[in-house]
Amino acid sequence: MEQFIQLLIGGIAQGMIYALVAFGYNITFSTSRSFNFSHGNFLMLGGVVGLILYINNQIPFLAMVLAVVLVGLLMGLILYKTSIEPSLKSKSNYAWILATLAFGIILKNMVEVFWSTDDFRFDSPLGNAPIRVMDVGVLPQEILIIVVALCIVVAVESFKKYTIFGKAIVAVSEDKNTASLMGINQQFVILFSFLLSSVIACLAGILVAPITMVGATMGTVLGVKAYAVSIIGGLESGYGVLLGGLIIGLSEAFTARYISTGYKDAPGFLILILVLLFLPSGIFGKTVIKKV
Amino acid sequence: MKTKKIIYGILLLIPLCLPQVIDNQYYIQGVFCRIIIYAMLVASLDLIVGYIGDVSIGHAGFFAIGAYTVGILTATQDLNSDSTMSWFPHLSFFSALPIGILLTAIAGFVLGFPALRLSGPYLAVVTIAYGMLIYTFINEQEAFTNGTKGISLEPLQVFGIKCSGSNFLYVVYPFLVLVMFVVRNLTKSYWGRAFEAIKYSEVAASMCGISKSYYKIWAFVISAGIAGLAGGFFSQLDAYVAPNTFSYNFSVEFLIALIVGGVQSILGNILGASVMVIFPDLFSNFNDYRLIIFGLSLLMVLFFMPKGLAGFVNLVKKRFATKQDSHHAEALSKKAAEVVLFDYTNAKENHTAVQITDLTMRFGGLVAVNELNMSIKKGTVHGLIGPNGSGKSTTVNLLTGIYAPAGGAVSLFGQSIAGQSTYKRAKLGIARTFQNLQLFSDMTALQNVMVGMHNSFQANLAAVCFNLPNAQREEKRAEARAFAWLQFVGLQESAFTEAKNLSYGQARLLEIARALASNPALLLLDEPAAGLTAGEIEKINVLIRKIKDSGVSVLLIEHHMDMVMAVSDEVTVLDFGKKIAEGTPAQIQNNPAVITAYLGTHETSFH
Amino acid sequence: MKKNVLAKLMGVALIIVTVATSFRPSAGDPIKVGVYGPFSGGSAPMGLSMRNGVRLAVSEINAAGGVMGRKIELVERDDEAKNERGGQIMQELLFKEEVSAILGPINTGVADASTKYSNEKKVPQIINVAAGAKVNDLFATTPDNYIFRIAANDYVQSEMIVREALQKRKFKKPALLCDDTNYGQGGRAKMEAALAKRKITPTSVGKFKLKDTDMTAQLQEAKAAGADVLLVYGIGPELAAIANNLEKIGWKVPMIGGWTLSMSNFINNAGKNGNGATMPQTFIENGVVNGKAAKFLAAYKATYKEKNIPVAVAAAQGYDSVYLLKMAIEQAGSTDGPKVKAALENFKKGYTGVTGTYKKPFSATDHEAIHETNVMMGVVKDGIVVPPIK
Amino acid sequence: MKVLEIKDLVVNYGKVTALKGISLDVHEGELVAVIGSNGAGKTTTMNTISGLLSAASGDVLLHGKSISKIPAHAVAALGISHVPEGRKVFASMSVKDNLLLGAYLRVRKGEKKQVMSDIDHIYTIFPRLKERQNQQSGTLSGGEQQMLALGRALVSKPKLLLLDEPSMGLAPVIIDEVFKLIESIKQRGDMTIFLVEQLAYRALEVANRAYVVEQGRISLTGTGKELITNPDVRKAYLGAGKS
Repeated sequence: MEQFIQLLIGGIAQGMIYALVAFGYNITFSTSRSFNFSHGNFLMLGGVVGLILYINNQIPFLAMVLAVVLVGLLMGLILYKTSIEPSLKSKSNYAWILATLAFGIILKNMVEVFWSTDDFRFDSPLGNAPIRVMDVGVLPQEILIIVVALCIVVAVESFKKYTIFGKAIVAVSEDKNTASLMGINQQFVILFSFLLSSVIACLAGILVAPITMVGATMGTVLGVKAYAVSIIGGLESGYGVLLGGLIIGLSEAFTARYISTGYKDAPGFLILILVLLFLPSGIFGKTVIKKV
Repeated sequence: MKTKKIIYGILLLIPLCLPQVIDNQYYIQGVFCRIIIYAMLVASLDLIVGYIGDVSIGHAGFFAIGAYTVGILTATQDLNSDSTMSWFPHLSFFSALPIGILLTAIAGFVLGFPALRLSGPYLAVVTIAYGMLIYTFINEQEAFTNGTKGISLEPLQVFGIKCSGSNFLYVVYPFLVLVMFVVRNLTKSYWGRAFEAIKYSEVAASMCGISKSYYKIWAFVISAGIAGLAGGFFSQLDAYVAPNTFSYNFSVEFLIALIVGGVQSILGNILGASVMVIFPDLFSNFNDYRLIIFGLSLLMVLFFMPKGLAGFVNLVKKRFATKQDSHHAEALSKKAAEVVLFDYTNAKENHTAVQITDLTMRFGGLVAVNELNMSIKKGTVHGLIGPNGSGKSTTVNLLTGIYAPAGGAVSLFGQSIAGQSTYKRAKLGIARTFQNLQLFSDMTALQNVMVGMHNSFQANLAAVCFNLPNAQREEKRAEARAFAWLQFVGLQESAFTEAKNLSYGQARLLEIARALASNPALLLLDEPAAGLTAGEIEKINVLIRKIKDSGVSVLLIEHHMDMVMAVSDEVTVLDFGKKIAEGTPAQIQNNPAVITAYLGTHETSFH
Repeated sequence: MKKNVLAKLMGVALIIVTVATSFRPSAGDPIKVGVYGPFSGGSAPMGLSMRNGVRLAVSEINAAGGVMGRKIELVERDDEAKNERGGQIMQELLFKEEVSAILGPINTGVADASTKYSNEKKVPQIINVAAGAKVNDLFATTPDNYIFRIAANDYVQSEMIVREALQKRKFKKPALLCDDTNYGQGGRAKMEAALAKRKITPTSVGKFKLKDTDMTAQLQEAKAAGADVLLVYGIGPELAAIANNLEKIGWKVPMIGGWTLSMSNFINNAGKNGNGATMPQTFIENGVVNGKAAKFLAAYKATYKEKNIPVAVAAAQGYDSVYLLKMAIEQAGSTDGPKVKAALENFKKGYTGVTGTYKKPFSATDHEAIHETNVMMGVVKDGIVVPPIK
Repeated sequence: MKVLEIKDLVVNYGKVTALKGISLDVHEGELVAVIGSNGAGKTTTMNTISGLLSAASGDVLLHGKSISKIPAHAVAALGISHVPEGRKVFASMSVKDNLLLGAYLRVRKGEKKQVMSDIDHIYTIFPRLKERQNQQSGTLSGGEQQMLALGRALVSKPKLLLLDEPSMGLAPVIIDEVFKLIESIKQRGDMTIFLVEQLAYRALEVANRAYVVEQGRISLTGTGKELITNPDVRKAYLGAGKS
């Protein structure tokens, strides 16, 4: 039983990490039909900046978080200006894929060249000692991840639901032209969604850092898995990423324990394929009827 | 023409002399052979990404199946003495290769099914998942694959002749030529046109009689098969296969290579593969900054050559193309003179072309078409009019099988067509044009019409791939016939213009030509005059009369009342999905219900 | 009609010819030595430490007048830990750069994909890190074997790990936990064999992927099977995740594993949870006794300004591989491949290097410099690796 | 005083020339209608005014200043509110949110309180919207959606209201209601209204003046009353016929 609960908590924490990263795809896809294929590298940058400031230079935790948010904003702006805006204007369907991939290659290798190729420890501000209840150990950071991931998703979704600018974002994702008739600047909304997505990625970077360690390659696998997670839930459904994250996170944990560690990833991907065969837009996705 | 072919044949042989010219294994085997193998994989990816229009990030999986099948089947125990492999069939390379292709093709067949329902980022993630599953399977099935340790292979020998090192070129190069030959023939045939048609507009493709499932799944099978072939050779490149080669990143790299090289182009495939192979070495002097520079170059290519390297080259080439096209057009017009249009056999002895009985369609709570009864007499033009949202287009979509009705029946020449899918109805003799143009925009006018003739092609896949004489003859006949159709609508001057470069009026005419090319018994014209000038509308009027005189029944939906009244034999008026009037044009014009529906209130109330 | 394809093919051929002719191998005084390994990506810390070790040795040698009066010129290539890049790079080094010898690589798969080229061209290659790569095994198929290694191979390591666990520390129920790379799975197979020799089967065999951070499931499986010692084979970051996860699930079990347990990214990331991890070492930074090693350490730290060498073993082996090569060339009096190979197989003088003293590092039938006698067990203690407490 | 003036407007839709040189003007407090059959260019005119489309040549002037190069969201900020063809309510959002978005710019300016009371006022005009204020607007009937679209435009307090085919797809009874409402907005006199409508007689009944467009050109113009009795209007719709 303890084992089961231990796996459950680990799976949930892992799932929430995926969900948080996946949420970044979700936000930009709904406004612009595109997303950052190098999202994982933005997460990595957040982790690296956090490590340099918080661990290496001992600046206060909150100041570091603020700095990481600023880095996220800056990177989001650069990404938007150099890759997204030109790609959305270009007629090629693949432009945004290639542009964001190229951006990620540059980012990752800049970090490798100008910083380090190594992986570094990032001490959790909550300490590394597990909390032990019965025979189940939980890292404080795992609880923090679950809480913060839920908070961010709920906060952003509430922001979209309850504030006027949030509603404008929903309006743009639903119908760009009509939204602009309301006086909503759709270009700015798209830029905003990329900024938000980048900031969340960078925050996710410092959030997962104590679990994953910090290094230039920390985001690669996360980025791909999170892509799957966002699709399972439905790319256009905010809360869908939470369910998608749980499905993948838990299926990994339980497969590794009860089936085979080597096949850990397989059930998650099988579920993904099966879900999409029956629900082509993901679990919470809206199926759009195309008019001829 | 003959001498040209011989010259090209000789040119094709030149790369085989390279090992004599450049006596350096690095360039021949390390670079050139690698480019050849990667180019085959990029070409296979191009079939999916460029022609079908789906993004695949899982082609490394197919590549892996090919490489591993050949690896397992040809491995020897000597070189893998410490392996966990328990099965060494010791096949020769060339008997293992077809098995690899077959297995990969089967894997492609399996991936084809999700591809029918999914698109965009949803399908892309399935391809990733698929690639990962293949990777995991190879990694874990140690009894077959030696797991992560990989399989070492003997250097390739054919009939006892050493084919590793520079000699490897003699083995792979002919296959590159073969693959490119097949891909070129396939993509330039009615198969390739079907692939592209599906990409631009599934509905228009199915109205041309193209079954999306059939062609899409075949595209995945063929693409996978080629990837398997490339993988088979890859296993011999370093005579070593290990699973970690075939990762997600590998798939991504090939996608990058394809886009950088330029889609839908054999030259692009080869250039993309070359970039992938040569770039790292070219930049090795930049040492650790190499990948940053690589990333920057990618962005540059994207912004300055949005169609890839090949697109850039094609721009230059296009300047020489015009003269050839005019020669070609001249030749075609000679042949087109002998073509007899309107030789359809679909029309049966029956006075009613279409009988619609109690047809009903609902969208949610909205009743778009409400118990509609209507019949179209053979060889007449039947107008269908009504204010916006009255259910005209829905009726057309019900007739063509794009929507399934909530109730009622439709029969064509006395035969029920209920439940038939769109492409089958097209085969039965229904053709249509679209209110919002659905042309295949990157194809020429001639090619668009040839897509319309899809059902007339009979050459099988093998004949098409190898451009056998029957396929060649058929293609040439079709070209002449398509040209004749263009002449019929007056577009012969624009035969080699891409559809996207036609004027709006020309595009409307082209849609009619494409619809006629399928030899329909019933032609549905959905607002053919929308957006046209008076002169252009007059042209279409003349055309409609000509079509009618040839015995084709026409259902005309139009807002230009002058036109409807001028060409229709009978007019049906819809409002809120219901038939509110039917009769001759003159009767309709004076029908009070019609006037109310159109102008708002009964006219007489103001008198 | 075929002309499109043809024109295109010709174009490519032309490009290649131009590229080919623009890179003439430069003939001249320096002795060219190729070095390849992962200098970017996840394995880069090992590759970069190795390269630093190699560069250090080369700069020392060149400063002292070179080899037979000729300077050594390094040709460095990043294989990105990709097998297929390894094959391509090796051909570039051999046929385009025409190097006299090759050092590296790090990854077992890269080595297995590429060593056949040095054998074919008869250019000696000294593998200085890849523990799982085939070296002596190659004699079976390539009697004229040009591949040498200065690194504790998997046989040596596995045997020492198992002996440490079963004989010295008297554990009864080992559980194996290895990463799913070539290196990890090679180690797994060799450890299983070493255990089988002692008629013991592991209680459980677990696996993990690179970049995995949650090892709970694997550890629970081992714990449920009643294991009393964990034998691990992987690289630093994931090994650290194991140590940290052990702490998380509250299971105190000793870890014994491959030399990679001494990587600084294990020691740093595992922190106090890494204490007690035991591994075979050819070089222990903090247990340096001989003068050569001390000099190396001082020079390394001065040159690269690193507090701790990220992967000290790789740096030390990289350093020694250069000196072994230098001695062999001097003894052969030539850079001719077969002659250098012969010299390597039959050293006249002994060599005292950073990793130890070798009287005769290689022989005609044994191309492994490092045997169990050259290896000691190291233990992680409070952030450093120390020699075992005597 | 001219609120809106269109000069020789030419608009291309890809390769289609949808407008072939249209000139018209709308004075303060007027209700001006543009009528014409489907595909004549009415909606194109509308979309060009509000900035969704850009003109190939010609100009659109608001109070004498050119707005033809200004993007849609900035045009909205100048006091133009456009009720698009087909209503285009934000289907996944509640009725209330749709109304709130109508006043997006006002809310951003900090007039939230005022907006809320204006929304309450809208509810008194359309009691059914109040009943359904928390319902997803995609589930409303066509008539209710049209009310919502109108309400959404009204809460922005526009100086110029653009109405594009308010009758489209609605049942005759509902159309009556919609036009009554347009009439009452006109009566209030605080808004200039520019109406595009297919149902000519309905539009002419409420319009001060009207223009008839045919194939991208203005073919007739006059006061609403003049045009109602003009037989050419009917011809523009049902064709000259063979007779």
